[in-house]
Amino acid sequence: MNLDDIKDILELVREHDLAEFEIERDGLKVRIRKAGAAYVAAPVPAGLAPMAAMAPVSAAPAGPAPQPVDQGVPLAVITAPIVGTLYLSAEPGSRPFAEVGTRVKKGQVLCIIEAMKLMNEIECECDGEIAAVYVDNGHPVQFGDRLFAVKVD
Amino acid sequence: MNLDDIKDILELVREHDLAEFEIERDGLKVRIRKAGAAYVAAPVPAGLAPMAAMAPVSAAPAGPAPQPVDQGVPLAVITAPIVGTLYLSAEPGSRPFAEVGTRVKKGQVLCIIEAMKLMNEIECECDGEIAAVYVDNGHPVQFGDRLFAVKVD
Amino acid sequence: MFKKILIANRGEIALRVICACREMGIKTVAVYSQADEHSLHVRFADEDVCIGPARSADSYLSVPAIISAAEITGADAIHPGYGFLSESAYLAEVCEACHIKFIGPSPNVIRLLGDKARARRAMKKAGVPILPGSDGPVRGEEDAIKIGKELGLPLIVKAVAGGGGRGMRIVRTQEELPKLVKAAMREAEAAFGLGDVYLERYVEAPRHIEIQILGDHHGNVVHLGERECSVQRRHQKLIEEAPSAVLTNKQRHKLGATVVEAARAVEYSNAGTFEFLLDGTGNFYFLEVNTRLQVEHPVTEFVTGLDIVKEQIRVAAGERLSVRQSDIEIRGHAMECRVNAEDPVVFTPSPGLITAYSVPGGPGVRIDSFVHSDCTVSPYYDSLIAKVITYGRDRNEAIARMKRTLEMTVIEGIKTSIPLHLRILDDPDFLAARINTSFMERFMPDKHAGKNKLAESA
Amino acid sequence: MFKKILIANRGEIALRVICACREMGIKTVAVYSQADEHSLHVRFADEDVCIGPARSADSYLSVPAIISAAEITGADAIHPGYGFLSESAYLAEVCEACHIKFIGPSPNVIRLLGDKARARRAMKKAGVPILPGSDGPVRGEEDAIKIGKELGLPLIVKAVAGGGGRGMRIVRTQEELPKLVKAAMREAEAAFGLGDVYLERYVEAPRHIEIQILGDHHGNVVHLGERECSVQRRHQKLIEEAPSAVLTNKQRHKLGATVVEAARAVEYSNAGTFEFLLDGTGNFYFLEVNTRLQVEHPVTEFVTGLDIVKEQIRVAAGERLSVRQSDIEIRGHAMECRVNAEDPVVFTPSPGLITAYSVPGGPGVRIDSFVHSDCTVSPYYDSLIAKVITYGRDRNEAIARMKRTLEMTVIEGIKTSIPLHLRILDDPDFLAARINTSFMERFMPDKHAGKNKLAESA
Repeated sequence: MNLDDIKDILELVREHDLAEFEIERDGLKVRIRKAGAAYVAAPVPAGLAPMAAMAPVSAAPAGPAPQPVDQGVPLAVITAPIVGTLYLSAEPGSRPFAEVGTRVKKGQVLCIIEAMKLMNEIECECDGEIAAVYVDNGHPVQFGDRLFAVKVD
Repeated sequence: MNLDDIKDILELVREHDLAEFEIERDGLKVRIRKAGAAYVAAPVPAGLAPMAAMAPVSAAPAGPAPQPVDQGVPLAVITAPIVGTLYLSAEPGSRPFAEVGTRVKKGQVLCIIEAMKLMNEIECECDGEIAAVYVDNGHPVQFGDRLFAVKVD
Repeated sequence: MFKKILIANRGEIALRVICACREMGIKTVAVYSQADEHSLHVRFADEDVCIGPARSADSYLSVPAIISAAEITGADAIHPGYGFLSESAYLAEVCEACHIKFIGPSPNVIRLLGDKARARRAMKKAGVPILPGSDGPVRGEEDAIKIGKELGLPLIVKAVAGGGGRGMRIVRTQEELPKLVKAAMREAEAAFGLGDVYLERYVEAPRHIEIQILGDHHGNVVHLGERECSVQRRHQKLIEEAPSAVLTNKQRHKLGATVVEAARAVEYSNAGTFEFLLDGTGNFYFLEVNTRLQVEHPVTEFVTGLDIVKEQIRVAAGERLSVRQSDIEIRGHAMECRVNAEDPVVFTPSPGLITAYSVPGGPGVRIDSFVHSDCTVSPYYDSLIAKVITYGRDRNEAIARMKRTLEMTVIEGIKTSIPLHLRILDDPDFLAARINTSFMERFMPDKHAGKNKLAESA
Repeated sequence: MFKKILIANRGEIALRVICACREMGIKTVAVYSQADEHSLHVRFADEDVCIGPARSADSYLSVPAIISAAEITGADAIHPGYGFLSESAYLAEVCEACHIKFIGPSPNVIRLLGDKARARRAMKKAGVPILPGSDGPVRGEEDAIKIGKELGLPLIVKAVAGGGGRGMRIVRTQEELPKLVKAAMREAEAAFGLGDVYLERYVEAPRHIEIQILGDHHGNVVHLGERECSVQRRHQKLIEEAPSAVLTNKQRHKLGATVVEAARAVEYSNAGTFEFLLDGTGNFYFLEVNTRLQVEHPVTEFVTGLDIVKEQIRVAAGERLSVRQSDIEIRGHAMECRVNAEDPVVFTPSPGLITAYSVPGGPGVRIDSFVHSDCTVSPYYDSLIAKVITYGRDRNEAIARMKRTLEMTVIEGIKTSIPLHLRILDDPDFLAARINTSFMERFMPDKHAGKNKLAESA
């Protein structure tokens, strides 16, 4: 399931005038609910921006809650591919690779995760603009932890 | 399950004018809800005959199923108040206290249950006619077992 | 050997007996009240009989219902478990009359030992140390002073009709004796309409020590060492262990031998427990005999490797005990926590639906329980839902295992006594085995807990 | 002593190690893959780290992920459990480099004993009985005939690159040897692209016997007696027991002493298991050493009263073993059934949601498991869901308890191997302890089971 799949699903949701759509497979769960859809059965989860549902939901322990983002803009969340210690800049004291508002390209280094004394560069998966930084410099991250949100171009 | 499968499902949802559709199989779960669909909390239990509720429901292991009886006639079920061996007549070979069709009065002896060598007379709880005999002569009965059904006058 | 045993009980002990029967190849009959229709003991018995409604008096306490159930299923023996009819001489007698074996002592022995005064005399005669006392009500002030001098101090004045601490006085000097006897008489008269009181030596902060015995019909009696059950609340044991941390081997053998002699003297057969108070200077005082299996028998099974329920069944069937005294060796240390469905602070019962239930395994853990996920704890019966028993090479290991087992136990939907047990397991006095029957007072919610000091353990 | 141990494993063994750590007052770190987020080992560890996706290679088998998890949590030791990285000399080396204690033997010992040829030579030198063999590939027909004469009959021809029975031939007469060697070579060449074969003495219907040892860093090595694991299917053990019904005390002491000597010779520390084949005439042949905790360690814990995992932790922290050889006493009999989430007839895996789970207690029952009601058995990992271990005064009692425990176990929602275990427990040969590594063939669905006769146990 990638961004294109999600776009296709959203097309279908619009076309068929669905109120809700949910799919769950192999540990991945996507749930879409259109703005304005009445929901009777269960309490409405608070603070869930409609578009947030588009982000691949990580099964890892939740990191910081996603910050509110512009409605209607696709959002990609970059998660930690390995466990280790996270560094936001190349060297202590130097400028961070990326901050909120930084324009990023696919393949651009966003941060470094140190595992077994090896520095692993974590690259951006798409072109866009950093919408959120979920992690602090020098802190440990687990596999699947949210690192960055990127407003996709 | 791929996008085409989802499209097919959505077609079916439209065609059949469904409010909701949900499927779950082998770790895959899909749920669809149409905009404007009302949500009904629980299915209404069907087929509960009004008269059946009149019979004291035994929590003991079910005896023979109650035979069909005339609709609209109150039916009382006499259950075993003690555990023991049941006798349908006062002595071996003599006439049974009650058979199907026997007219009975409240307080009339219907059978005997032997417990600890004591013969306990089991009395009818109402006036009416024996509609069913659920037990065999000389057989053990447990507390709560159905003994007779009586069509109440 | 028996072909089919009816178990006149419910809950974990019914399952415990079913386990023993299955291991011995004996068929089982479960009896149940309407409230227990979906219980595991019904599921795992070979046959089952509904014997009455939820109320115990009409089901588990009904001798006719139980005998009838045995007769219609053709059971050749009845195991009464503990509680309910387990110490009913009447049930044992009816069984005899119906040619059904009662798995327990003879009716005569049950009757003798169930009568406190007769039991006391029998034990005294057999050389068992008993609590010095007035052997009946005192006849007035002068009589009380005379008896008080004979007995020595401290003393306790108790109402013959008493209960709940009323009509009780502790006497610490001979001078205050007449005054306190009179006060107790007045209080007893007011409370029970009967002013009779008796005197007994008062044991300060005693330990509760009990000896497990087994006897067969061939004159063999063995003891399986002691259990210490000093952690109790209103005479309800909460934590039991074996062996006691304070008994020397010499004391153990001496008390064990005394009990075995006394059991022989009354021709005791089957399992039984002789309960004692132990005072601070190493003296034992006989309390009573429980003529049945005890809730806490698993701690003895853990340290001896024996199966007490199987031995009960064997000797009831006329076989000899499978062990001699010299075969019995106490190895390691075992502890039992009784997990009750109750509020761990105010002790109110907490029946209801258990939505999640999971207990860890690992070495040295035994769980005797009848509950499971999606099971309802009935409000009709006692609140015991699980016995968690742990074993260790020594007391510290048994405690460490108990702690981690209770910490890793998940019971959701109802309240349980586990948080209370965990507080006890962290108590420095408990860890140092400085316990007595007043120990639990520090965990009681009411500030009038001091009243319990008056009551000795039963 | 360690302050915090990271457990590089999942499932029941992760919980088992957590239990030991809690009893010792050591903090724990659980690592888990995304598939195990809701597992009990995550719930009951003091800290937890997600180390990767469901695929083992990217999570539980990832040395960088595990070392990183230890570093970010400040763990000072890693317990590898069994399976996964438990016999990884590389992980042990990286631990050394990172100043994290690996709870297991030194990397050198793991490497030495992990190499079949080197291990064989080391054992031979230390006086351990080994299976006579060609000590490398045969160089042709004449060489084969010469070696065959030296080794004696029956022989087995095995492909060096072999596996799954291909390139294997059993030789029962010297005449057929050249023909069968050539056939095996052709088959090996076709199957593996390498025609090299070697010869080994063939043991008919052997028993699988293994000796548990423990060693510390002060030169102390003890053995805890043997386990018999002859009931296996395709080298997967299904039922293990201790002691073996066929070993005499003399054999036990002799083999134990030999193994202890060999372990001392290679400076073995921590827990280990020396596996042997036992032929029909009482000869033992060394198979291999497992340089880790075994799945079946609980049967040894039951009969010795020791906690093997705690000993592992103690000796890894530099402490001495808590027991000497003379302290170790085998009491009673223990048996383990591995309950797998699989079809009991055709052995296909059966992962999925467990809707109901309940296991009985009672004396002599230990359950090591990580499942519970409403828990999902993941398809990503091995199918072991519970180890049911029973103890009895003798083998018959252990078997009777195993039977009633499995009969009274409720697992709904998935299929389990329990029906298969119950069939085995009713088998007259099993009851008479007439078992060997071919025993399970009678329970196999495929009629070509004979092929398995070729493969000795590993």
